[in-house]
Amino acid sequence: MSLALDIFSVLAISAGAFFFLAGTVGLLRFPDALTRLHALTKADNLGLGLVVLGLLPRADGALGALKLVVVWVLVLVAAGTVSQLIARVAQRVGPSP
Amino acid sequence: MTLAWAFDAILAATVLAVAAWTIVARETFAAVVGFVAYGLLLALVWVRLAAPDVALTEAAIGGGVTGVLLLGAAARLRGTAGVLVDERPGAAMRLVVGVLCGIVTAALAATVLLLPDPAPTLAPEAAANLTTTGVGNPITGVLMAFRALDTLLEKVVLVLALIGVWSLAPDRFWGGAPGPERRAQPDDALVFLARLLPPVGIVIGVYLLWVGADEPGGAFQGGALLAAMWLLAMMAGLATAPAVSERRLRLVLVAGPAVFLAIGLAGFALADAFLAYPEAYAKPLIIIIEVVKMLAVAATLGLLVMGPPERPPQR
Amino acid sequence: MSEVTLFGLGASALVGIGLYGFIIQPEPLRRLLAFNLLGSGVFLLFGVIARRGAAAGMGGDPIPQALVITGIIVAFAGSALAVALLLRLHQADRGGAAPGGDAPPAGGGDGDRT
Amino acid sequence: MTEFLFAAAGFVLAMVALGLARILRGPTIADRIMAAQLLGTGGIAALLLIAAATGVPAAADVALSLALLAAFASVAFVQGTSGPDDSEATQGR
Repeated sequence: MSLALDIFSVLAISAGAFFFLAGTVGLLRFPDALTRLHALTKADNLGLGLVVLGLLPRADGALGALKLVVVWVLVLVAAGTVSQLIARVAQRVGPSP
Repeated sequence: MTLAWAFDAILAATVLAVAAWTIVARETFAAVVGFVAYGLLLALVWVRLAAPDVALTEAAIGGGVTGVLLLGAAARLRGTAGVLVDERPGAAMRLVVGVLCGIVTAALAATVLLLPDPAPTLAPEAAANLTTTGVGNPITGVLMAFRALDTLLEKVVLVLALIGVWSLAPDRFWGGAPGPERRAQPDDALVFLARLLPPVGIVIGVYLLWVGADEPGGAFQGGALLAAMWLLAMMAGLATAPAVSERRLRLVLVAGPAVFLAIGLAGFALADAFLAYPEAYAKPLIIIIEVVKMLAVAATLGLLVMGPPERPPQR
Repeated sequence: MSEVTLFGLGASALVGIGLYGFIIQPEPLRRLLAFNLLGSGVFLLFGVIARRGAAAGMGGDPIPQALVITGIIVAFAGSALAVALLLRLHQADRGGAAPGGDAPPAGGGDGDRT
Repeated sequence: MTEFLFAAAGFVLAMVALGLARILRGPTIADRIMAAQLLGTGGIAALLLIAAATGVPAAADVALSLALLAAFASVAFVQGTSGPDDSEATQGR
């Protein structure tokens, strides 16, 4: 059982790390601020979610697991709203020169 | 443990690179963004140094309120930077200063490498005496009992700093509210966030205070989070800055050091020394001080960020 | 080299970087920022010393850690006072213009001016 | 397992460092504001991984605070850019 959980953790965390890689590649490669914002908020939040998922079996007790999930939900809600605000700034200042 | 070492090396390199960026960045705004990123990254370093209490403080102060304070100042000073470009020192001067700073760094690095082994530590003493305080978190024990005088004086420093900031207001604004008049901003996304986050933040702040007795956390960390949430509500226009002459506000500000001082003085009668707690009541007394302190810290930090009064008092 | 020593050397470098910025930067606000960097480098050195003192089941010596927490708060109070002085100086330099008069719109910590 | 967690934490942190290097360079102010967002996700992921590897207590509490403060800092950045003269703030590197 513990081995199965470990494999689950490794898979989920690896997938999460892959999405962080994708997000960073997007940041480095995309041409303007709006697309970079897209890469950052989508890929990285998914990556964090997968990392949290992978760490859940290792959390100490139900409270620890709940806290991990709350961290992710909080980041998700904040990122969704803040990216709106950032996108407005990006529109206001125009595309990059 | 080579992978742990690799992680630490990446972390240290990133922190140093961001620190260097805040110095060399051409615009102040970019430098402040770098500074906030630096503060958030430093929290990771503190976790690696097995000091989660400090990590919480550094995140809340370095990444949170100091960043906002500097941002506000940068926005107001915007446009004045160009005037000073001529004063930028020349290459020779920069080289000399660089070499001097390099020497300072080398001396500090040598000190780090030559630190005595085994390292001196007070951890066993703190652990041995922790039971008398009734709290389980050694840092809270140090802050509230073993070195309570430091903490008391620090509370006084916070209030003094706030008096200093307020006293910079022009006479006609004395007693008014800090910050400009609030404009109703129809920025729905921001208002949404400012309605959503503060309740969560208040719960987490109070939670940090509550677990601070036995686990990492405490009044500073909780108070700094509350201050951040207050400022967030204010940025969205959901709350207005209070007038500095308001009596309730001043009571909260003074209550932090005053309650601490009163309990400290009571120590003369009840436990034979200033700031000594009678053993049976140590934990409840510490919790009373911490609750009052958290509110006072939150109010003081928030008001320090808002700055001196800028509106005439309404009479 | 242990991880703790690594962070100790990093903290030394931070002090150097902060000091360099503090001397070189002509703008007062940037100097304040550099000074904060310098301060956090010193705090980190303290943290390294605390970590080395790990004993009695604690990850680090709690006394320096508690002192650093106090130090961070006091450093913030000092920065806030310095920023207030800077802004007042700035107003005075512009001919004592009243705040809220012709000052440029401010954002950041305290939102927008009307 | 511990080694794997360290490796994953180091990898995520390296990604954050690369992204940070890109974002801080700009060119627009909107790019820079993303720095807090990036640390709010990647930094927290690295923190949770490293805490799971070393067993630091209360790492989740630090992560909770970081999540709140990263959002707070982003909002402050956005507010710091508002004003009629932000064309000036977009130039530079």
